[in-house]
Amino acid sequence: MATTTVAGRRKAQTLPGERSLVASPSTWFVWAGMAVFLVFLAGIIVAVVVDSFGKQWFEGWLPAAWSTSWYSSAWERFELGEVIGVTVGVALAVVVISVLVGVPASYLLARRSFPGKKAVTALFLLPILMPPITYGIPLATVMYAFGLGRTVVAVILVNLVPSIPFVILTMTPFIEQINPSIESAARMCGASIRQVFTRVLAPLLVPGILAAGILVLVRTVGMFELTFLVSGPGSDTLVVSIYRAMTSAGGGEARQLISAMAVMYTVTMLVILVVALRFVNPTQLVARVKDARED
Amino acid sequence: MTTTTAGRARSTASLRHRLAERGIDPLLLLVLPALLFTLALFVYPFAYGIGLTFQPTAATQAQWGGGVLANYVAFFGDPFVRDSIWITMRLAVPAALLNVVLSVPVAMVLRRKFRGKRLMSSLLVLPITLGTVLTAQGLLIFAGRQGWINRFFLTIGLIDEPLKLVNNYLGVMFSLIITGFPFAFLLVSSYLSGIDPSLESAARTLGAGWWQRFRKIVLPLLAPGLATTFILTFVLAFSVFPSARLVGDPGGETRVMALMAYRSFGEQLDYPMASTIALVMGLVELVVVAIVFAWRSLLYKGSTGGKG
Amino acid sequence: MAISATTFESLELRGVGRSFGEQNALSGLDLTVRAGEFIALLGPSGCGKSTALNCLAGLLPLTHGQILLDGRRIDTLPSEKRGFGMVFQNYALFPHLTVEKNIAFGLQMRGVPRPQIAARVKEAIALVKLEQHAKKLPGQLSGGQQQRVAIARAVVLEPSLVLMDEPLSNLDAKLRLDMRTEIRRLHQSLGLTTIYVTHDQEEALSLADRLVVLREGQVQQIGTPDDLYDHPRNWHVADFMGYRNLLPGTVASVSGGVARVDLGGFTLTGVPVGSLTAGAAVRVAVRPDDLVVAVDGQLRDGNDVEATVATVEYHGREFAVSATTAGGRTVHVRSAVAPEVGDRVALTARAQRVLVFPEELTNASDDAASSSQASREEVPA
Amino acid sequence: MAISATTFESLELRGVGRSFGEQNALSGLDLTVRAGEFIALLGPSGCGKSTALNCLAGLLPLTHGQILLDGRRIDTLPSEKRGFGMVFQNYALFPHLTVEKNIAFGLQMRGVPRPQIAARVKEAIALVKLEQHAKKLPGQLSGGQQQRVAIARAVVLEPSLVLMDEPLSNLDAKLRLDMRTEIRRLHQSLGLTTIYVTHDQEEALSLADRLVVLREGQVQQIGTPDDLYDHPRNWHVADFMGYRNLLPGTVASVSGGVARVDLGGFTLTGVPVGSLTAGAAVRVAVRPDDLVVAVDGQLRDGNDVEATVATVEYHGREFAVSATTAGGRTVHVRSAVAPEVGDRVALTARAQRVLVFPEELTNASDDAASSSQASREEVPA
Amino acid sequence: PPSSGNDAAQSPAASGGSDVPDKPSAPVTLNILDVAGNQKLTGGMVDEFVKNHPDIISSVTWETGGAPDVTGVVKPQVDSGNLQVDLVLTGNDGLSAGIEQNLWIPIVDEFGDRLSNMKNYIDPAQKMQDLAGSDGVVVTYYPSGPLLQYNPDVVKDVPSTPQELLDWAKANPGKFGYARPANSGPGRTFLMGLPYMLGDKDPKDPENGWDKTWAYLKELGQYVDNYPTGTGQVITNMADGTWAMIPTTTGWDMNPRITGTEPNTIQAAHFDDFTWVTDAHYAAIPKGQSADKISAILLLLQDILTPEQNAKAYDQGYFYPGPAIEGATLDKAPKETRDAIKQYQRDWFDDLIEEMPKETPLAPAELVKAFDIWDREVGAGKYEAK
Ligand SMILES: Nc1ncnc2c1ncn2[C@@H]1O[C@H](COP(=O)(O)OP(=O)(O)OP(=O)(O)O)[C@@H](O)[C@H]1O
Ligand SMILES: Nc1ncnc2c1ncn2[C@@H]1O[C@H](COP(=O)(O)OP(=O)(O)OP(=O)(O)O)[C@@H](O)[C@H]1O
Ligand SMILES: [Mg+2]
Ligand SMILES: [Mg+2]
Repeated sequence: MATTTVAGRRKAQTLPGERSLVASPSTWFVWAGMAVFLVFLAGIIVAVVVDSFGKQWFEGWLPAAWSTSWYSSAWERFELGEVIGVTVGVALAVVVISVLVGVPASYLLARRSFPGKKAVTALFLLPILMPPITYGIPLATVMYAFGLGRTVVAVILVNLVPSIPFVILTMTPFIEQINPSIESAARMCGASIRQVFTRVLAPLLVPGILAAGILVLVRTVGMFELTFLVSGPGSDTLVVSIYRAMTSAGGGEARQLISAMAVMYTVTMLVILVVALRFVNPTQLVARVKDARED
Repeated sequence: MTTTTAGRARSTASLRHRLAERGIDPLLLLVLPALLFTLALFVYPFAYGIGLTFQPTAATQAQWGGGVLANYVAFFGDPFVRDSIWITMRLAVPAALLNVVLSVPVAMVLRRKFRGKRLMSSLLVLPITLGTVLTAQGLLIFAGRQGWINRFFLTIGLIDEPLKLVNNYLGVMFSLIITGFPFAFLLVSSYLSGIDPSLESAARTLGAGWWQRFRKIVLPLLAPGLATTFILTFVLAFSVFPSARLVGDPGGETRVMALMAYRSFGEQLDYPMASTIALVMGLVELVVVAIVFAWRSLLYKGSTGGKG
Repeated sequence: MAISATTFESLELRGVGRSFGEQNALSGLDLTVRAGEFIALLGPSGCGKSTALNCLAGLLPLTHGQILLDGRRIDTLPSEKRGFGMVFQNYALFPHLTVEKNIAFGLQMRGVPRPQIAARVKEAIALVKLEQHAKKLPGQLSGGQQQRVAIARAVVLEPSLVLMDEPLSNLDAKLRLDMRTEIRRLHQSLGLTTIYVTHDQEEALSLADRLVVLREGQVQQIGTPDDLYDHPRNWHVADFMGYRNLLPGTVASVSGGVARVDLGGFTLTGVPVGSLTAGAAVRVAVRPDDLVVAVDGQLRDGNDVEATVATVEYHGREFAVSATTAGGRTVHVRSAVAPEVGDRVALTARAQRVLVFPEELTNASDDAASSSQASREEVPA
Repeated sequence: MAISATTFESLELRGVGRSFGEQNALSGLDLTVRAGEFIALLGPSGCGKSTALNCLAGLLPLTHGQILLDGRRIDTLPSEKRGFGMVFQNYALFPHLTVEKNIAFGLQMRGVPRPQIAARVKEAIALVKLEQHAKKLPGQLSGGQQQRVAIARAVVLEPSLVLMDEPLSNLDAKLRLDMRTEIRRLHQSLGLTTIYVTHDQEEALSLADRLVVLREGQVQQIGTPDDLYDHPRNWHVADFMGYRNLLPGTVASVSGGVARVDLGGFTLTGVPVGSLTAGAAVRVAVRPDDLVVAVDGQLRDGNDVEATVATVEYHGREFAVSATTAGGRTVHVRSAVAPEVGDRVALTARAQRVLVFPEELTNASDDAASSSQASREEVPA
Repeated sequence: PPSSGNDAAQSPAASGGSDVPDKPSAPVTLNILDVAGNQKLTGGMVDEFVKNHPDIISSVTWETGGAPDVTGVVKPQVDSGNLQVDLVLTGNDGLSAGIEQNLWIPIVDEFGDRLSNMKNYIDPAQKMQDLAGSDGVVVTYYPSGPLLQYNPDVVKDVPSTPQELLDWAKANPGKFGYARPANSGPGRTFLMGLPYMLGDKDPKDPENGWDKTWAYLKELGQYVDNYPTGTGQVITNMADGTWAMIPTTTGWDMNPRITGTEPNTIQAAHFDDFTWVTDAHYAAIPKGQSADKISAILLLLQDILTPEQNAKAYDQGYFYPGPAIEGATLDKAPKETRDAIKQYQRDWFDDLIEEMPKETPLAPAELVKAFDIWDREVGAGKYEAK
């Protein structure tokens, strides 16, 4: 068979992906749904961005005049430079500590059965299921009682309350997927438990830790209730600042100012996330990174 | 060392070995930091919060009676408060369901290989960066009476009156979907990736069309994962607070439990009552979670033949 | 109504090929299958066996060629319309359905009436002897039993063609032997046309009417088992047919239908496959059981090698010996008596049993094999 | 410094046992291993082979018995202190480390100085012939190469004992053969004491100095390969030693060192193993290659069966035939010529080649085997 | 962060005022929590005090929040004896929340003699001080409302009585609205102003004396499409044309136009006959405060209550007029303020403030009751208060 005819026929024929796409109306339905979702999303984001740059925007498609003054005034009024620094610092600290404390615990839950394991698991589930308001105020009192009120330390500590269980719950299935005989192999090579952890498990868990870390990061940056109760000037995170701006003075700040702060919040979050996503694939955020790990 | 354990086959192993066999060994120390932390910073305050619910204010006691249980009597006796359970459920259950149901086909489509897949999935998970404030703000501006959506539809003559998309039930629903969908999508995608694609191939060679493959193979295998996803998105939706307040109708359709708790806490300064509402919130959540888990336990669960 | 194959006259593959991007996983496969035939596709990992099977099943669209069933093109039909049965490498049993329901699945999809389904499922279960396990879930079955469910699920539809993808590779040595006999029995009793993928030479030889040997997506040889066994067309096929000794060398002389090959330190005489001239790079292929330890210097056709015994393995009745020649080559030999490690022995082979192949294949060394394998693992099979 | 085993005088297992809750995965294992020996543990899936190995390695605490190395108890030592090497079934290579670093890992753990590590790793890599792949990650290697890394990683530590858990079970038929030779070579050249787990009879026979056959946690027989091959102690061991025909019957008569067994429709004469009396339930064991198709009615020892050919498999040179006797029994036979399916043939065997075992084992039928396998699959191996 | 100061020199004051020195032993730093938007009004005064008296207060940090945050923030600090907030500036609601939780030092009782300028309150401000009791000190005051704000493009016949407002809302459903009173100053002013206009039995008793008001609000509610939580959203609705009429106050009429969140084309009107429901901001000191800081705060407050300082409360019209002290006239305010006020104030404001009667708002406990009734019967629409 001559090459030319082969090439010709190859064109005429359908390739794997195409056929299924063309054939199924349901697929188009899904694509349409996604398009609507994305339009909504884009609309929301663009609207806020436009609003934050609008001097005044009462009616019409776009603001009558443009300005960046909302950003500068928000930045100065709320000392956002410092606030963003605190936010990033707190988020990183929470991620690091919750990983350090949570991963060993999830290792144990993944690998061992021991008396009371069910109870311990349930205990770790509760802080995620319970609304923070049920324990937030007494928790804040504890913080103040230890003289930690309004310190960055307190903000980190209260954020650890839901974060550690979160790390434990997301990491447990992850560790379960790692072949235990790899650990056995390390021990047969003479590695102590600590060495098994640092030399073998830790590198293997990196994708999972990153995934859990990112989710914790997102949750911490977005956590309002608990942070608010113990933070103060110098330890406010970005959400708390925005909240204070929205609710202060009875009526709250101008809409555009809030928009500007919301945009800065999102940009901060995006920057953090983009940096983190350089290391993980978004669809692998939750679990099962097995195939990636094996090669 | 030879020891005898009562009623069991004689074991010549050392005590250390036998304890280790039951899972008690020094490795248990690994769970200790997390456990201590949770006990100190969660259990203690949580117990305190529960204790608070049994210390009703004098006013509550006078009005509702019931002694130490006055808060609960008040909660369930006052339709204004009690109804918020229903109002919250009416929001959270459909929102969680919608998120789960919508993410299944999307995850299915995005499971295929095609160009731009990664971009697409990144776009879909983007909203987790937005935060509730920006979402609420955006919805108000974009979908409000004067927003671009209404303006567009009015301009092309599709409608005469602006649609009411925010400051009501719908607005909160939008916000819950925008913030909840990415989570549901992420979870469902990962569960889906655990289903061995060769099962679908097998079904194809047995003559099953796409719907039959989905209905008979994928769905039953995905169901336990969907239950977990439902629970997680439900928990997120159930404690909805800022969006109920900002884009909802907080006096009416979206007077959710979190708002009621906040009202007691911040406006009426009745902490015991606020704790009670929050605790009932947690209990209602646990009930729903228990129901879903009970249903889940009826399903097939086990290996889905996949990589996981 | 007994289960029996719905038959056809012939299944024709014309220049069937499939590429993934730049890579040709399979190319130019021409094959005509007669009804009732048992065809085995044989080749190393990553050679395109599964690709060929998936193309036939309709699970992968072709990129080249056509598939015709009795002259009618079927390669554009979706797999659910082709009416073939398939047994997957990992069984692909539906884990949430009982054995019974797994088997009934295909019948339900075809809208067979309920009582008829029950009858046919019962029959299929009896066929694979799983009566006691009908209500179990696949997870509760042993590997061999799962295998049988997969087969029953495929044959209950009375498919015109059954495709099997390494169905035995996950089983125990003993179980593998039993299941092989089972498959043979089913094929013979139902008259199913079968295409069977394997990388196990013995399995292919023992089961198939005809073998197709593949290498890097290219057909190497098609023929009956004894054809391939005795007359491999190139050294790659020979390798798969149990010619474990494949020694590279240079042709010293060709005369009288035999070639004398210089193997660096010693020479061997053998039958050239294809035309060879002196000086050509060749591979000399000898089966371990054709290379025997010379007793009392009793050489065959003057074909002998001096070597030092490196390892001796007991195989029950006979010994597998590996020995190192003067040039550092390792040769594998069978022996009835066990020599000592370190013994110097003379090995000898009949010239007709020695095949000389041109070194025409690209170097399929360790490296190439491993890199193709590594790349394979990145994509789902 | 060449890699060589650090030796010991003897390793003694005294009544070693391990239970999981109620279930005895292994019980009463008594075995003394001499330095340099190659011991194979053989048995079906779930019989406790891995359990035994893990107990030795210290990865599982014993529940019964002791392990002594030169008289010193070692069963209470943690595994990292025992100084054994282990090769795992799935290799268990560290996926994030290169071949080199995988092999160096154990040396680093023992605090061996850096230059010395480099030298020994290089030597070990040369030993398993992976020089070109030293910098690759395990995921980039083929199965056989990974296998060799796993072996190198274990032997570089010069362990006094190497434990191998079905190291070849994941490999291709051809590769399996090559790796077997490799392991044999390593064992012989390094003088490593090795305990090797497998469910492949051929593998065990070809590699081991002594075999331990297990069944449901119980030792069935310990002996040299030819011992077991020719004198299995019970039919379970025989089953594993290739006596594929295991026909239940009743003893008709015992006389002159042979027993005549009624097999329902035909009788066979064989050598009784253990004391048997007339009327005892027995299993008659014959190897397929000991049961030959009688040519021209030429019977051996008057031992013959009439049967109908059911399947014929080509094995290159010879044919594997299964035939059905009058009583509906299936027997497996080897034959040099291919009979037609449906032919009636007479099969014959030498009486010394037929073993008669008491049916003393509990019924290890399909059911028992499958349920033990199913339960096994719920726990990680 | 500034030192929390729990060293020996700054040990907590005992109940008697005698332990508190006239002047702090060393300059202190102050953390001020503003939950009323009061920083806009008093920020300048504090800055000036700090500038002039570095020996008393070395520096000041501000933090802001909403009235409901008072307890969330201050209570854990008071309970644990570890104060991070030194001075709270709050409205009536936050002040009473703190009183309920027993958070405040009774300044007036203990240190009234050091705050002699409190004698110079203008009359309605004095009434606000009386309402607060001993735990807070009025720093700024305004008569508030209720007034109406409307979009002249839509509203042609401006209502001048509640009935006319109702009729207009009925004719233009969805075009009038106000925020949930619990979260909105104008909302609660409207709520508290209605009983006077409608002639209810007891304008200070929402439970029993507001029959007409509740009936009126329920009927009006049929034409209101939703009640936002916060005045911000109300202003946005007004600015973008979603609504055409809202209740307002002097400050809320001026400030959004000055800051540009509302177009200056928006007009204001007043009912023909109404009573101002006044409003004020208070300063309060959390319990457990050190003697030095109390001393500094007292000096600061005394200074704020001088006419020269208090005049800064005119600010940007947010609390128009703002000062609580006799003689704190507009001409004492900074020039920017004077210009803004001149441009944006309605020319009828000053006369109307002179003319119309003024009443203090509801006492906090009554106010909570009113909010509760409003939430149940107006906001949610169907729940009878028990
Ligand atoms: N979906 C795919 N995308 C890209 N390449 C693929 C894909 N599937 C298979 N290949 C490539 O095609 C070649 C043939 O693969 P195939 O699965 O047919 O091998 P095989 O002969 O079945 O091997 P094995 O015995 O390991 O199953 C391999 O080199 C593989 O890398
Ligand atoms: N952790 C465990 N808990 C409970 N039972 C176990 C555990 N590990 C093994 N078993 C049981 O012990 C028995 C022996 O298991 P083992 O893994 O030693 O079998 P094996 O001979 O290695 O089988 P295979 O050839 O399949 O690897 C099995 O019946 C298994 O069910
Ligand atoms: Mg394949
Ligand atoms: Mg095992």
